[in-house]
Amino acid sequence: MDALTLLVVVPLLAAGLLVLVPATSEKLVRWTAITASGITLGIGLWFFRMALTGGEAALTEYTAAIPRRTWVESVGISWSVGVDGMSVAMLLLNSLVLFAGCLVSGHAIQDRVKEYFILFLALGAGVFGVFIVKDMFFLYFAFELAVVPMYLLIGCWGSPKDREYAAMKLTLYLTAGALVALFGLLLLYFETWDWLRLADPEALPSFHLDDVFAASDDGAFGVGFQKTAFALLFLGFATIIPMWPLHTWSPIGHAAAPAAGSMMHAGVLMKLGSFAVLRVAFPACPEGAAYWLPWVAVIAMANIIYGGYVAMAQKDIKFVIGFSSSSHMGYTLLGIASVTVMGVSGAVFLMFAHGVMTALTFGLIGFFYDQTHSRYIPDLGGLAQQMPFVGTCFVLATMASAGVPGFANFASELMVMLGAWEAGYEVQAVIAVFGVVITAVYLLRALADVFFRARKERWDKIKDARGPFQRAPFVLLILVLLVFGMYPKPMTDVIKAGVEPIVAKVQAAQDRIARETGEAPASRRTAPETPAAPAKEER
Amino acid sequence: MNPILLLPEFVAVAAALGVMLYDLWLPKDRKAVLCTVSMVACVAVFAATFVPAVADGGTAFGGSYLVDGMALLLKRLFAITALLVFVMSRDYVEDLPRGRGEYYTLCLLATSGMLICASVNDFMSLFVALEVVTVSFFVLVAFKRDSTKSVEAGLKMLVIGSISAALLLYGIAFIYGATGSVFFADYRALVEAPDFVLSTELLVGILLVFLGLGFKTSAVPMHVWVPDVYEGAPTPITAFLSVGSKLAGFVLMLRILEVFGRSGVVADELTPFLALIAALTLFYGNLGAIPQTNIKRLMGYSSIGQCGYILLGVAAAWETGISATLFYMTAYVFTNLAVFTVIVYVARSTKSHEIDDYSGLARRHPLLGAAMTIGLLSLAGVPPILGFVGKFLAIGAAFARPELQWLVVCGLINVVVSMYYYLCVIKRMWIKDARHPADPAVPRRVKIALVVSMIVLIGGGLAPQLVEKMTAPAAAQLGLSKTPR
Amino acid sequence: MIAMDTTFLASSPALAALGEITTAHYVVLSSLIFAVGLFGVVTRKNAVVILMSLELMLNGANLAFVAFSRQHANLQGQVFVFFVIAVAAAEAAVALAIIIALNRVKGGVSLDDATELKG
Amino acid sequence: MANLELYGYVILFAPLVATVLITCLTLKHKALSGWVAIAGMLAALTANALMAAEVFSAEPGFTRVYEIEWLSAGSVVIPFGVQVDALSTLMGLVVTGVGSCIFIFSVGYMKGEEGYSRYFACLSLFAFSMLGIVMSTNLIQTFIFWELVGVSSYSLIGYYLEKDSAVDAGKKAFLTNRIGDFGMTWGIILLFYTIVDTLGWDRASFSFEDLRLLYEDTGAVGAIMAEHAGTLALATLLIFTGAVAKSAQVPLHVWLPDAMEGPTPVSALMHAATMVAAGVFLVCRLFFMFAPYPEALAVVAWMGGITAFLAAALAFVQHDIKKVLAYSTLSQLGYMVLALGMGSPPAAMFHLTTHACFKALLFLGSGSVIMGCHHEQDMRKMGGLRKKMPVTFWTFVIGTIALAGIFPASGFWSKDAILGSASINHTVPGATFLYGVGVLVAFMTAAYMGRCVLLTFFGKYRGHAHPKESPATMTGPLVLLAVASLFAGALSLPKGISAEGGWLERALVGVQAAPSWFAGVHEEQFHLSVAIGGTVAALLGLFVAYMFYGSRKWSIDGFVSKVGPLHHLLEKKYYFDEFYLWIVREVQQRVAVLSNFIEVHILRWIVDTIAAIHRWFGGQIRLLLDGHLHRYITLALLGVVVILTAVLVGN
Amino acid sequence: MDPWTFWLGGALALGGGLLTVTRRNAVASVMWLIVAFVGMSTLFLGMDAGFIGVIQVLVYAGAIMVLFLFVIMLLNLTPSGLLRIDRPRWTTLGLASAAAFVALILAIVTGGELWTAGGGDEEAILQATGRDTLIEGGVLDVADQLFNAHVLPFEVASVLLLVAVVGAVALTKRKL
Repeated sequence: MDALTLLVVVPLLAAGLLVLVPATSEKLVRWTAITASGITLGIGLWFFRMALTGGEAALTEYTAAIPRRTWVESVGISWSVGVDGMSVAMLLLNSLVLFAGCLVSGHAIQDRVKEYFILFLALGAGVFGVFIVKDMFFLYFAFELAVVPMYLLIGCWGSPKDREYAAMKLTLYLTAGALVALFGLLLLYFETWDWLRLADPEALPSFHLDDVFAASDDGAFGVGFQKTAFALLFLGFATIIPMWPLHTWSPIGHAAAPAAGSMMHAGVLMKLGSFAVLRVAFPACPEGAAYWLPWVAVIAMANIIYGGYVAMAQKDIKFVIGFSSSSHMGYTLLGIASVTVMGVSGAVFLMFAHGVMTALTFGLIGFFYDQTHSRYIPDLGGLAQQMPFVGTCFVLATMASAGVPGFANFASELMVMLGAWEAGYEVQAVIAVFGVVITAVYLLRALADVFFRARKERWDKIKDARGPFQRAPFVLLILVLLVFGMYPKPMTDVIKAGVEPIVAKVQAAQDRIARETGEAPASRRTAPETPAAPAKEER
Repeated sequence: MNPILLLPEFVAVAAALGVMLYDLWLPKDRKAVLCTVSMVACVAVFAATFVPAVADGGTAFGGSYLVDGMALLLKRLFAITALLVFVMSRDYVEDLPRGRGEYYTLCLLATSGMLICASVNDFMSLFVALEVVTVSFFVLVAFKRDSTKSVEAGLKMLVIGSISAALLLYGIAFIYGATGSVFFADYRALVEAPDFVLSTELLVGILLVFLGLGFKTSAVPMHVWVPDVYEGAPTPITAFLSVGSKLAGFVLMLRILEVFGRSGVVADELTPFLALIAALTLFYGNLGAIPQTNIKRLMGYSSIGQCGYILLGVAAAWETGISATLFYMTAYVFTNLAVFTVIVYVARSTKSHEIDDYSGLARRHPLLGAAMTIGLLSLAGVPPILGFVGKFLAIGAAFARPELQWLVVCGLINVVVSMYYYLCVIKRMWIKDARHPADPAVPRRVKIALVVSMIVLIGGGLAPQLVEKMTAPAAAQLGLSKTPR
Repeated sequence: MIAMDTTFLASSPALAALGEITTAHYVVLSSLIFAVGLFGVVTRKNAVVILMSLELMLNGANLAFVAFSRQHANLQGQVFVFFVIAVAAAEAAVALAIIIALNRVKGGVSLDDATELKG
Repeated sequence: MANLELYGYVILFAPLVATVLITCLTLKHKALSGWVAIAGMLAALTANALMAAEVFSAEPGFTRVYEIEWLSAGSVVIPFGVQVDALSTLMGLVVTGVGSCIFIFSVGYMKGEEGYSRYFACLSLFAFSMLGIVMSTNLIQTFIFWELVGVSSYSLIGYYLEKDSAVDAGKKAFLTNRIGDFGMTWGIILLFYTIVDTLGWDRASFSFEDLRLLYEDTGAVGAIMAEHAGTLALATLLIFTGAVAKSAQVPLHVWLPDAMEGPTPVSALMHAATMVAAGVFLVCRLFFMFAPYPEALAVVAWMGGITAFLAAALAFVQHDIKKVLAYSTLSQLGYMVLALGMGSPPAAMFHLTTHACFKALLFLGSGSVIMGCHHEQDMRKMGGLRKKMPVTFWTFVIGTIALAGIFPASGFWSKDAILGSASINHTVPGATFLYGVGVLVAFMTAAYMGRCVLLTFFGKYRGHAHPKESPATMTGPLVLLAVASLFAGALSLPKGISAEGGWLERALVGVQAAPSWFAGVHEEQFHLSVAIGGTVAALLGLFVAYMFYGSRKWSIDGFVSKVGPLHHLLEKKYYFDEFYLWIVREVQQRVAVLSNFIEVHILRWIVDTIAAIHRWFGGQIRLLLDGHLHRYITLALLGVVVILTAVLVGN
Repeated sequence: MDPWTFWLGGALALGGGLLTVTRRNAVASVMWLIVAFVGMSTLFLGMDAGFIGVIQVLVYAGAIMVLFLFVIMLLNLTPSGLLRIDRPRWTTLGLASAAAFVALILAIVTGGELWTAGGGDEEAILQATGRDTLIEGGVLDVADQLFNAHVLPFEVASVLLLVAVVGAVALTKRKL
């Protein structure tokens, strides 16, 4: 079994083992989960190392060596996995957050520990699945697998006030989004089948992305088709990004979830959408992407500015962070929309950085919320004095979120801005730069009101994170942020290598459109010369 | 003439007679033996389908009886259904004041009717076999004759059932009038003839037959009995009804689709018709389920909704669509029976079918909670559970036909709607605090059945090819179009 | 079997139209009988009468079968009617049993007695 | 010369290592933390001194750049490294030198504080950030450390994190700087892509050296100018916005007075000596960009002049000793910016250096006073400390003399250089007026500092504590800095006093000489008239202060009542804070509330309504089956008929 | 075909049916239903379906209707009127849908030529089916069919009757 499949199998297997473990031996349950997630972290790091030392070539080689395992032959489902630079970054992110989440949950979760970890690991497996599969069926499969455990995680272990509403909304919203994307995936699937049957009338259909891309490269997808398919895929996946105005599930979902739930949700789950867009929609429908992305760049502004201002009006710390996430995802959208190596790499890097940062933030909020049982900012205050360690970590997390250099977030946001400008989205880039100011406003306000100011007696009994186990997850995440923030080149090189071919495809489509319409492209990018087949005429 | 093909039916009927007679000798407190006998009979039926002479397929009774891949698959499913129904019936029947022997006898007779349904190859056998199932269920639904609800449910099912039987009959009459035969073999020859012209009479006949079968499958507009009857009937019977009876209806639908749908002309007429029904059924069932407070009633509406999804695959009417339908039906058997098993045993301790009484079930009884959760999620179509793959394949098959894409949109909308009400139940089980302190006592037999069901559901969800290897050849054997357009 | 001299009908065109009985006539008649049954089912609330109406509906179908049997000159339609009668008998037996049970628990056989299940 | 790279990185990273060590290891051991930080700083100082020895002995214009690739994507490469030249070495010396003093001072000043280790960690982090700016090779790297400086400033201003005022001041500082950073980021990107648009990707770079070479290439700049003259000017001014915020120029000056909420050594180090000077430093670094634009330089000059004057006026009405110094700092920064606008970066750097010494001295002196008075900062509750704290007093007086610009203290020379540059400038519109403002500010400086000294050290003690002299760790740095304040002027004695002119100017030739075709450059000359004018103004200022506060011959109350509205305006700090508060409360918060309204009452409502519609339909469908069998039958029949008709008619 | 039997039997069947569904007294309904069955039988006989015509009377009118009568007596039903029109909209709709059903069938039947063209003509039938004589549904003929071509449904019907027996017992027997 290849190491990629292991990433899915290990958490699932651990979840299966946990079913057999008696619910009373909580310690065993916790250790099983931590071990499993630790193994995935090891694999994640191993892949990262492979990407670092061998570059994209090593990843491609590794992917090529993995056979397609036929699953359901008649409809063309196969278990086939692969990595590129982009997914390596995401794998590392997920394994980090999963591991940290397990550690955080290790002491935070006291009720129904066994069920909790089963669901948590299933969620992790689902996310890994999305990041590695190259089969559209399993893409959707893993996507849903990642969404639904979230319902119970929020519902059972979330904060009692709004968990039912939040969990339901999140699950239904994301499922609806996934179904819209499914519509797009099926469009691709059947169009690909038509293409396959051109060569061989007896050909079976295939969900495999390589086949889809081959069809796309061959010009099997007409321009109109690509526009439709891309719109569907993007809308569907954008729900989970979450793109404005499809974001309303997200803040309340963050707010209601338990610490590790929020960590996974904000840290990883929200990245599935943008990842899937890059993984599927871009290479499959480059012309569609070229057509729609300018609009996305506009909507990204709504994300950044609107998200920021709504966050400013919040009184609940988790809502502040929740809306800040949706604001930050605006940068991801902008980076994706820029279709430049700089911008898209920045977007992926931001997905990584934001994932780690927000996991850290929610882990910390969860840590004090478990003791205060209040997220209402005016109730809190002066917590740094009872919990200096958590306070320090929170300051660091806030700084990372506010885009302070030294943290990976800064580098990635800078890349997005540069990329956006490179793509000719000058106005958007300036607004994005301004968004950083807004971010700082509400984050610093929240930080000050929660952790600083006069000590409050009602919180005197609160304890700081003690011992290596409570501190390890936070330290781990901070270190990651700092390391890649101080020296982002390793990460960006890995990501860049994965992003380049995808971007080249869409850029080629852009150039084609520009040639056809005779207009000079607004983008000032240096166009990589990659030959791509012209799109077929409208059928 | 090859009567050995009927071995499963023989076993079932013989077991029914045996149970009926054995009942006379058994003292009142030992009637549970009958359950064991019935379960053994089900296993025997299941085994009988693997006897080479049966498994090889063929026709009997001058072409009235046909064993092909689909028939075998369905027979196995019916055997499993009956087995699981008996598993959950045992304690339930022990609680009944009377008629235990008759209960098992009727169940076995209904099973035999279903087994025949899977194999019928002319309209006469179809009608009579179908009536065997229907009439058995009239009795079984009203079986708790002291309960007003049960009898009322029986009456309602009876009236709607008879009307639909009359419609079916009228449809058959039209088909007979248009073709001069009741044998499917003749129809196949007819529609495959190059000079075949579809007359309105024949079309109306086929449509009426589908509408009449809609009663069994709980498709709009013949679904009206479903919620009331599901609520009023004894719970194991509701389970049997929701799976066995429905699948019998669907296998007949598929059979008729196979017979007439091999002609493109007929298929072109049937597709919009089935799509319309599927859409109405989807919306009716799933929207109607939202405000329900009684779990059996909810499952009634859910059953209507599920019918809509199966119809989605039927409407697609090409090979993969039928394969998807069969897959869906297979998943549905395990899913729904797991859910109903839980319902039976929860009701034994709470004496209630209110959804609110499921509060805290996941904590109170993790096994029941897990089975119910997995079952409901499977119905909702969530990976990695078998139901998800079924739904995916059905939607995908319908999607393949551009004229059905609007129906796919309806299906997708209803995935979300259905997820809502299934999650509402799950919410109570997992999130709410228990209202009943009593822990349901679950015998080992049921535990095993539940665990096996869960393993099948999840294992099948992770490795759907295991199921697909059974459904795809069965669908391929029907000889429908291999490509969607 | 019943042979009557009908030649006189031919003497008048109007009567000739009456005299030319095609299968379609039977089918229309059958649908009318079917509809009468439906009418009964819809309008009556006595369960027994509803049952009778159902029998009428089945008879409507039977008529069509026999007419088609004659048209196609094969006996399948008639055999079918035989089975329909058997089914009707079985159904009637069970139906009456249910009605008796209903009468036992409700003290009446009106459909108004059976409205407990709803929603 | 190979060692230069090593020196550079040691300067840069030694404080960071100290930060990491303190955070990870010595949080619990307070004393150790302090010494680790000092060790880090001294290491940087040593390296810097060694570097200085090499750099200043090399030929003028000596520049070495050591870079690695920090990030690259597409055609954009962002490097990271150290740039070793006179400017960075000088600035580094200021930072490490003053910094070392202040670190040592802090050991005494912060004794017994709970967050002692945290304090030193943050202080070291600040040193790292500041040195990062100093050593930076490119715009992005500068921006990185620019922001980091803001962060460390935030953490130190808000050091007393249980105090609301401190927390809010930190926030204010951070956000005000963010606004500047916004402009700066925009400017950097705009600059980069403007070059890309005209000259292509090959010439575009973030590196100072590349940019400088580009600007020296008249053809290249001409090409840009031809197409994007306005854009380039805009980019330059946007980058200047960053400097405006960091160097607290009007209108982004509001954070600096509030920043005095931090511990006094912090005020001394960051908000007087080094961090606020970063803006000036940056403009020096990028002077070649400003030089081609007289308009840009005019903006800079006017901004400096206005700030110098407005801040000086505000210093008169302060009662908090640190606030007086804070406004004084603003005013002096205005001076430096004025010098930049007048086209004389060496003068600005000169004043920056001397100012760093004497302002740090003054702040530390005030810290000593505050500590002596048991954390009393209000000058009205001081007085007569001359006897009780003699060392502090004398050093403070030296600092005051230097600040007032009285011969021969360092301030005299540097201020003279600035006024001199203003007096001879012809390119800036209203240069003469600005020169007048400069002289006026010199007068005001002397006056308010006189007021400060008189109120603090003379007269009778008006407080309730028992002031006494501070310990040696505190007075030691005071003495050191006092010496430096007195003699730093020697760094750049102008032509006419010394033979070959200002050493500093010669060392910084690379900064100024870059755009050789720029006509506004002038040589530092000693102008007796300017020197006399400045000195007279200062002495006059001291005299006025004495009349009001020393001899009390003139009544301060009477004076105030005469200029009532003016006084009120000063007390309200020209209503800047009110204006910003109004923006925050009335504009920003309203937008936020409006957005939240949209979120809750429109977007969320839409989603919930969609759900509600489904539920409503569900309820209606449920009503269809009301239990009456007739209705069921009717429904079914109706369904059959409708469906059949639909299908048949549909054909 | 034979118009006399058609009109007579049709009138009996339809009239009997209408009266069945409109009588207040259930016993009267049964009686009228028997009349209708006799009419049906007439129709069958008119179409040479002797066996069916006979068992229509024997089984239906004779056995099943007697069962109905027994039950009505057993339940001691009081006369009930037409449905009380408490939801006129639904009743009207129900009636309308019944009428629409007939109209639909009528439209189909008259629209097509399958069952009208020479349908009544003996020669036409013979020509179309290629037979020498029209079929006669005598006992022997039907039995031949029943036990050869249609033995499977026949066997299944026995299961059905068994179901009915067991079911009726299970539902009604007092002591079980």
